[in-house]
Formats: sequence, structure tokens, C-alpha cells
Amino acid sequence: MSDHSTTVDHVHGHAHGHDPHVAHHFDNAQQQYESGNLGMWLFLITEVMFFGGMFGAYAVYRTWYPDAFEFASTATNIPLGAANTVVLIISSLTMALAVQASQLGQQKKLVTMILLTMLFGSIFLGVKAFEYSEKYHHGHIPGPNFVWHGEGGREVQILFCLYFAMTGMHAVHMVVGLGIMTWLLITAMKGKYSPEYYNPVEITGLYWHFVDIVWIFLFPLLYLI
Amino acid sequence: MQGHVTPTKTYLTIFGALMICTILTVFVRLNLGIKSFAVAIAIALVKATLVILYFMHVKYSHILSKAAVVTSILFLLILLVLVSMDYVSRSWQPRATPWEKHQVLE
Amino acid sequence: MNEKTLPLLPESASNLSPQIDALMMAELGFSVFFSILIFVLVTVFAIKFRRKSDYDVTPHIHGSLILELGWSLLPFAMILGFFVWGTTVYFKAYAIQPNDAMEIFVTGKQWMWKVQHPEGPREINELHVPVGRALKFTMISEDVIHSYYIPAFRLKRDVLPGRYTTMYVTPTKVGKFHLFCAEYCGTQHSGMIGTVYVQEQSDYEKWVAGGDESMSARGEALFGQYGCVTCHLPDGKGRGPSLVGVYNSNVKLQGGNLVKADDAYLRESILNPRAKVVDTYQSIMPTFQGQISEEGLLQIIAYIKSLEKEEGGQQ
Amino acid sequence: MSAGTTTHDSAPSGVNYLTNGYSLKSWLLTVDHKRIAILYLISITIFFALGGIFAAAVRLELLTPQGDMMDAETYNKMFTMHGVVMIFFFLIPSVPATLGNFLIPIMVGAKDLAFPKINLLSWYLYIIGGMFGLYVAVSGGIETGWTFYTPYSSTYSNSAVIATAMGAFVAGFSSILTGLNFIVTIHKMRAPGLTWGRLPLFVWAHYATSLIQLLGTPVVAITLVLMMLERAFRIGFFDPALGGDPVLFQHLFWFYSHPAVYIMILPGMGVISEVVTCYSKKGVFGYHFIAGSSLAIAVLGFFVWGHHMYTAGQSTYAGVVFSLITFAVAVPSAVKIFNWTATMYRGSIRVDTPMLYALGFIGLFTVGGVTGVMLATMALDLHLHDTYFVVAHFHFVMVGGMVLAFMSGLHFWWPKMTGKIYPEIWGRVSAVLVFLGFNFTFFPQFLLGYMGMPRRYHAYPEEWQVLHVMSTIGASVLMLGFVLPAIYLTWSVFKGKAAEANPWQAKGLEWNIPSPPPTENFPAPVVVNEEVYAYSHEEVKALV
Repeated sequence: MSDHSTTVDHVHGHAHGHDPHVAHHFDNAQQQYESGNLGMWLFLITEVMFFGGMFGAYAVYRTWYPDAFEFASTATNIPLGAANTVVLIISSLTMALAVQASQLGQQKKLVTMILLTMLFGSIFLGVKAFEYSEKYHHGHIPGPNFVWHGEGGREVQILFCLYFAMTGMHAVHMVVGLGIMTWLLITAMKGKYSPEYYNPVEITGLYWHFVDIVWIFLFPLLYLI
Repeated sequence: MQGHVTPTKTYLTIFGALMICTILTVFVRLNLGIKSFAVAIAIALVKATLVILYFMHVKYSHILSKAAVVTSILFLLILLVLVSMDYVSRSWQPRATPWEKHQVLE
Repeated sequence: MNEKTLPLLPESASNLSPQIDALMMAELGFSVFFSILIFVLVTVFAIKFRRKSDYDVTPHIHGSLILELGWSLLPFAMILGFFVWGTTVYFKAYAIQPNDAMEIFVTGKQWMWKVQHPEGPREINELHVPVGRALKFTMISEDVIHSYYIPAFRLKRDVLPGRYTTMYVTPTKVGKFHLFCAEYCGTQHSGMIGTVYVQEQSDYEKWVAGGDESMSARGEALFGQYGCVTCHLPDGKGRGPSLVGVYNSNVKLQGGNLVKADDAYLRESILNPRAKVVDTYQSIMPTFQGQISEEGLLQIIAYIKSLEKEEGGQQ
Repeated sequence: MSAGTTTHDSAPSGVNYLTNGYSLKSWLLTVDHKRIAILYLISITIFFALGGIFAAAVRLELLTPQGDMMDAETYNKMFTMHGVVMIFFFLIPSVPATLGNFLIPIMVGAKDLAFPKINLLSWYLYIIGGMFGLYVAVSGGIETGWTFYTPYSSTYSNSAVIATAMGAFVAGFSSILTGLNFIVTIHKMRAPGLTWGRLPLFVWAHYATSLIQLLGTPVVAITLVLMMLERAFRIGFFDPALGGDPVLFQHLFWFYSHPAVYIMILPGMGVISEVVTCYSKKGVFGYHFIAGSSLAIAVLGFFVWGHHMYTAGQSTYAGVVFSLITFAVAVPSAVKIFNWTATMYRGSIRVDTPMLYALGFIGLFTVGGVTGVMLATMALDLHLHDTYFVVAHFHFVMVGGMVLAFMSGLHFWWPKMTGKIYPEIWGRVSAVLVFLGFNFTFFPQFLLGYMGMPRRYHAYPEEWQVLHVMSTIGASVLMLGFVLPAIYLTWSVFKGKAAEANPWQAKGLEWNIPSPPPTENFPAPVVVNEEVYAYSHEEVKALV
């Protein structure tokens, strides 16, 4: 930016007490906080609709091929899925505690909790990768090489298509979440967050909990019924 | 300054409830062998509600966050219900089969 | 059809055409009325209330609840009439089977229309039908989505892969009419056209007599050729259930559910035999997915249907 | 809105958002919503021209019935790319991303959108999406139709389906983020005193648009992803050969793509509300009804998608429900038209260029609307679906509606955006040309459609040639009508007369600041203590 913009900033930027955390175009910290929060909530609405399309497809094919889905769900690993659910809920708890720590200004606890959240998130992805490789070895990857020893191969394959699309999209969201979390960790270690400014921690938390909620539905839909 | 600070105890209670729900839903499926859509989804809904209200602070937050939750559920339902409307009612058509005894509806 | 004049209405050649034209005219009247109303009001206001000076004073009019309700509810009430009218005609074309309808079987394929008549004749990109006889089209596609469209009949319906769609119409005028594919289906989409010949009954019969063996006879040949006959013995003692009289009956499946053996079920049972297995029989039938063409499937179903017709007839 | 009025004298001498840095970097890395709006304006103009070239190719081919200018495959690519470019890269971003981006922060009295960096990101996403589009255009094209119906797109087509869908997918995120930014800005950044009942109708329209962008776009995004997966890896979602249902694709596609036509038209309606009231010099009639009808359209718009599928093998009963709600959605649109007309009643009307376009909009949108009612009638759709009647209908709404509204708004706010006045006479000439050319192009298509001409046909029966020739002639007039503004508007940027802060004696916060506005819009914090559209005598008197 040129000199002019700094001039303009300079002239008008001092109208309010110039809190270093408040971006130039906001009037005050409260406005910025509420905007950030609303922005994330709106983003989560779009995420709900994003997964909604796949839930719609799931609903249709599940009613079309109830038997095939029953066969196929025998191929999913319920203990691993359940364990992963537990892991993800733990990571949600640590994330919530991270937000709380930032609200209370507990710097060390904040860093620890973010680290723990990342750890559990990674465990989840690791287990997921293991499940995928298990499916791979059984030839359950949909496509021309799909193998199904049993009834209704073509219909069973549709379930696996949905399984991989839904869990895959979910995993992508986890990876993105871990990316954001890394950035959060770095900034937290630099001591950027305080009881006056913890919005990034909170909205990352919202995102993380949302990803958790998606899994809360995926687990019964793909493993249990 | 801005948001409600939830005490650790509440978080732990909610966490406990979520764990119980998870164990319950797996137990119902594995040990009782019940493959019930209703039970599994009901438990999932309870879990999601707990996460939304407490972990995501919706219980204590601005009306707009609540509105966002309601809006997303509402429009997800529009999508699911109207799509299923087609699939459910496709078979309602008077069966269009070539050799059926013709229905006289005129 | 080949006149160089500029007709403003397409030819009207089916029982639906006058109904749809009448509905169209009614809605056109409504539309023209409102469009002209708005055009005139806007023009008159723009002239009558043009700015005379920059210091013009305009009255403050907030709005009027009565006007708002009036101009939203009145037109809505009017168009609701169109809704009811339109829905009735639509059901007539798509869902309500007329008495004694003649069957036409249409298979869409990139980029041609294949038609089979139960009596035997097959044709490509043409359709011969008698005038005054109710028709039932049973349609399926071998590849992508097509749409069978005869403007003179004011009728179209999408032809889907994997599923039968149907429509009903009665031609009312002898002549040659356009046949189009209305759903974009690839490179030669605009070449997937043909001609509909509506003929007098006697001419039609003459034309049919020129065709070869009937659909069910062809179906019987396929029934033998694919080996169906080895298991589906007519006395029910084979490895598969007897197909005599099965058409349109309620079949008991494994697990106790009843299913009506209509052509969708028969088609599914040939292509995907394990989906709905008949009670007391084993799931041993191989799939014929990708082996029998959609036309062949229609022929086999026609044969199974004929087994019912001949009162207890056994081969 | 009085508080802002004193400020334009005190602006720092001559520095505005345009003169605030001249380097390329100062443009490409700007987070100023006004500069981003200009970036969008330039890029969508390029895409509009590109889409126009494809349209010209289509119209030229249809001059003769035989299909002799290009082969069928090329023709199919032309109309597909026309559709893809115009819809995803012109119509959807057109008004929101340019005028909306420029004006919404100013209209709500804010210094910028709530998330300026995300706003810049939106533009880059749009450009990346556009690059996919351009790549497809130069690398062999796409020929599935812009609707990407399966299984044609996922299995049979030999063209660049995945790259195109990827472009639409990425551009979709641009649209989502823009909508998100607008909603947060409108909720959280309004100046003190600017209550919901005082928001300009332009802002209301964008609020409704943004809701659709947020709720609908993700569904088409995931649908395109599933389609791409099916195409790339032969894994089944929609292809019946793989056990899927092609009609499900249509459901998910139209869940977005029907509301998307409201994304395209609602901002246009917002523009018309502003222009009609300004050039009638009279407060808008039925403010609350116009604002409410925008929201009603946005919400009802999500219940009607099945009217694209009456003939598609959807359940007849589902069709009835969709048809009924479609009739209902006609009501809020009609309410707007009547209210604009009533606004003109006893006004002090000047028919300058923006008003000329706005009047054209009202007329053509009415025709587009009533023909929409015909198509919503299930029985008529048996005959009219996928014919030129549909083509004419949506061009009346999209071109007669949205493009005219865009031109109207562009002329109306041009002095504000550039600080220059365009030559009025040329503006009027091109407005008349556009109106005439448009009618000549698309009115014959209604007749063609009723006679049964299917859309997307490369060759057609001879008896329809006359109407096609008329249509092509009209299209060349229309094209001239669009080339002229490109010339004189560009000319005015360099040679035009300097514009005052409020050349049209309009009301609204944006007219209280200098033209072009300074970088942070308002030299001092804004307080609003005046009703919206205070044009009329009594309102002005009350202030004195």
C-alpha cells in the first residue's frame, strides 16, 4: 500500500482507542468479535448444506437398496468406528477447554489443549487411514476393481461409494482443521490470545465441533444401521 | 469480556454424557443386535444437541448463532424432505404397466 | 408441414392438443393483459408525470395495504385456476391410463428412436399409429437421458436409462408429424428426430401386416436362446419359479414381502435376480446385466405376459 | 441521511480510493472493497464478452436450418460454453460482486466489508474458477450443456467435463464467501441509527441473495464433486448402469440452480428499486413489501426446484407440490412490479439512461414472469419443456431482467465509482438499441418454442428459418447495444466530465460522500437520523 493509505489510516484510525487487535475497519473489539463469530456460523450453515447433499443421496439409496446396505455394513469395522468416535469427542472436549483457557488467559493450558486436540485429531485420521487400507485389501474400493463376495454387488458398491465420499469429505475437513490448528498453535505460543482477544480460538473451536457433529451422524449411518 | 465462560465441570459433565451415549449406541447395536434406525439417529441427535448447546456455546450466545443453527436444520430438512417426496410418491402413480387390466379413471 | 408459410400454431393432432392449446390461450390472455397493463401504466406515468423542473414537489405516499393485498392475492387466485386446470391435463397424459390403450414400446439410443409394436413391426426414427386409438408409450433408454417429443401431440416425456417411463395420448388427425428428442443427449442430438405417421385404421392394419413375427414370439425365441427355459419350467418343478400367469400377480418373496410382478419387477429380476428372490426358491439365477438389450428385455417381458393371456396355456 | 452530508467538503484533498496508489500491486493485493469491485467489474466484463462471442456463434449457426457453419459437436460446445460462462462467471457475480461490493459497505455506513481479506480471496477464487473456464475454452471445450445432466456428463461425454465442473465449483466458493461477507456486514456494521427499516432496498435485495448463496451453493458444489468422482473413477452415484439414479442428480442440481436464478435476479431488483425511486424523485411505494418480497423469494425459491423436472421422470405427485409452490413464488415478484409502477405515480420522472434501462427491465421482466407462470403449469410444460419457449423465457428474465438491471445500476452509480460523467446521449441510444435488439432476438423464440423447436438443436426443420433469421438479426443489434457502453464508459473514465458528489440529486449515504469515494468511505463516523428515500416534499420539510 502506498503512503496515502497510511495517511488515511493515521487521520481516521485514531477516532477510537486503537486497540491493536481491532482491524482498521471495525469500530470496536465487540463489533469485530461478533462479526467473526457470525461469519463462522454462516460458514457452518454452508457446511451443513454441503454434507446435506450427500445425506440426501444416502437417504435415497438406503431406501432403494435396504438389503444391500445391510450386507455392506457388515464390512465396516464397528469397534474401530466406535473408538474413533470416542477419540473425536475427546478432541472436542480438549478444544472446548482450549477456548475456555483462552477466555481465562491461561496461556500454558491453552497451548496444551490445542496440542492435545491436534493429537487426538491425528489419531482419528490415523485410524481412518487404517480402515481405508483394510477396505483396500478387501477390494472394497469402488470402481472397476471392486470385489464383493456376496449378494448384490452393484448395490453394495453404492454404499461404499457413499462411505468413501462421506468419510473422505469428513477427513478432508479434519485435515483442514489440523492446518488451522497449527496456525492457532503458533500464534498461541506467541501469546497472541488474551481474555480481550480470543476470537480465533473460539471460531476454530466452532469449526472443530462441527466436524465432530458430522461424525456423530456418520458413525451410526455408515457403521451401525 | 465478550463471551460466556463455561466452567470445566460443565464441560466434563457433557463429555461424560457424550461418552455414555456413544457406549449406549454401540451396545444396542453389538450386544442387543438391534439395527434400529430410530434408536441410532435419536442418540446421534441427542449427542449433536449437547455439542451444539454446550461445546459450541449456543446456549449462551447471541440470537444470531441460534438462528444459524435453526436455519441450517430447516434448509437441510427442505432438501431431504422434498427430495424424498419424489421417491416416496413415485410408486403412487397408477401402475403404468403394459398389460394391466386397465383402470377406468375417466 | 413443408409449407413455407409461417404458422403461428403447430398442428393439432391429438386429444391433448386442443386442451393444451385452450389452456395456453387462457394463460396467454392473462399474460398479455398484465404485460400490457404494466407497459401502459409505466409509459403513461413516465409521460404524464415527467419532471417539469428540478424543484418539482412530489407527494409522500407510503403505500397501501389494501392495494398490496389486492394486487398480490387477486392474480394469485387467478393463476390457481390455471394450476388446477394444468394439473388435471397433466395427469391425463402421464398417470391415467385410458381404456384399451394400444401399446408402443420405445427404446432411445444415441442417436435413434427404436419402436416396437406388440404385433410385430419394428421401426427406427418413425412411428406408425392408427388415428383415434388411445396409445400407451412404454419407454426406456439404453444410454443417456432422451426425451420423446411430438409437438403436434403436445406431448413429451423423458426417456431414462434403467427405468420405464410411460405416457398416454390419442392421435386425432391423419398426417405426418415431427418427432424430436427434447433432452440434450450428445453430438447428434438434433439428428435424433423422425416422423410420426398417423394413419387410418385400415391403412395401419395393412402396414402392420407387413411386419414380421410378434414381440412375444421374439421374446420366446430369446427365452430359449438365453436358457431361461431350462429352469423356469411351466409346471413349476424347475429350479426357478414357473412364469405362467405370473404377470401382474402378487409374488411372495423370501422374507414374506409381497411384490407385484409388473414389468419393472420382471426387468429387475432379469438384470439383478438376487434383489428380490421368490420365496422357496434359491438365489441361483445369474445376472443378465449387459447381455440382453433393452429391446430384448421388452420382448421377453412380452412373452412372459403372453403366458398369462392364454388361459392356463402350457407349452 | 443527514449526518454524512457535511463530510464531502472535508475529504483529504483529492485523495480517493482510485488515486490511493497506482501500482499493480496496490490493486492486486488491495483489501478495499471498492477496488475489489472494480477488479470484478473488469473481469466479469471480459467473461460477458466471451459468453457473447459464444452466443454469436450459436446465433450465426442457426441462420440456416441445415447446420452448415460448424459441425454439431462444435455447436454443442458453443451453447454449453455460452451457458457456463454467462451463468457461473457473469450472471451470478454480476451485480453482487461489482455494485454490491462497492455499495453495500457505503450504504450501511461502514468503512469496508466485515472481512476485507476474504473479499479479496473471493475475487481470486473467482479468477481461479474463471481460469478453469478459459482452459476448457482453449483446450477443446465442453459439450454437456451447462446443466451437466448425468449420465451424459459422468459417462458418455468426451469433453472437458471435470475441468469445467471444477471451475464452477471454485467459483461457487467465491459466491459463498461474498454472500457470507455481505450478511455479516449488513448485520454487524450498520451505522448507528441505520435500522432495518431504513436500509436501502438494494441492501435488502443483497441480503436475500446472500442467504441463497450460503444455503444453495454448497449443495451444487458437493453434487458436482460426486459427478466428477463418478466420471473420474467410475464409482456410482447417478449412473443407472452403476445402480444410481440420474434423476437424483437433477434434484440436487436444481436445489441450487433454481434458487440461483434468484441469485441472478434479486440484486437486479434491488438496483431497480433504487433507480425508479431516484428518477421519480419520490419515496418508494410499499417499502416493507418490496423488502419482504425479496426475503419471500429467497425462501420460497428453495421449494420449487422440481418444476424443472415435470417431464424428467419425477413422481407426478411431487410435481403437483412443486407446481403449486411455483405459482406462489410468482406473487412476491408481481408485488415488486406493482410497487415500482406505483412509485412512479405522481412522481417527477426523468427518463435518463438508468431510468430507461429500469423501465425496460420492468416491462421485460413482466413478460419473463408471466411466461414463467405458463411454464409452471404442468400441462403446458408437457409441450413447452426443453423448447425455445423456455429459452426465450429465461432470457427475458436473465437478459431482459438482470443484464438490463446491471446496465441501469452501472450507469446510475458510474459517476460515484469513477468520478466521471458518461455522455448521456450515447447512454440513451444504447439503452434503446438493447431494448429493441433484445425483443427482436428473443420474442420470436417464444413462437418457435410453441411450435415445438427443441432447444440445443444444431439443425432444425426449414419452416422455422424465418423466425431464426429474425432472432439472429436482433442479436446483432443487441450486440451493438452492448459494445457501445463498453466504448463510451471506458472513454468517460479518461475524458469524461468530473462528477459531483450527487449528480442525480439522489438520496442515500453513498451520495453524501465525494465521487469517487475516499479509501475508507466516510471521513468521519456516520450517524443516520433520517428515513430512507426521503425524496418527497413532506419528508424534506420535516427535516428543515
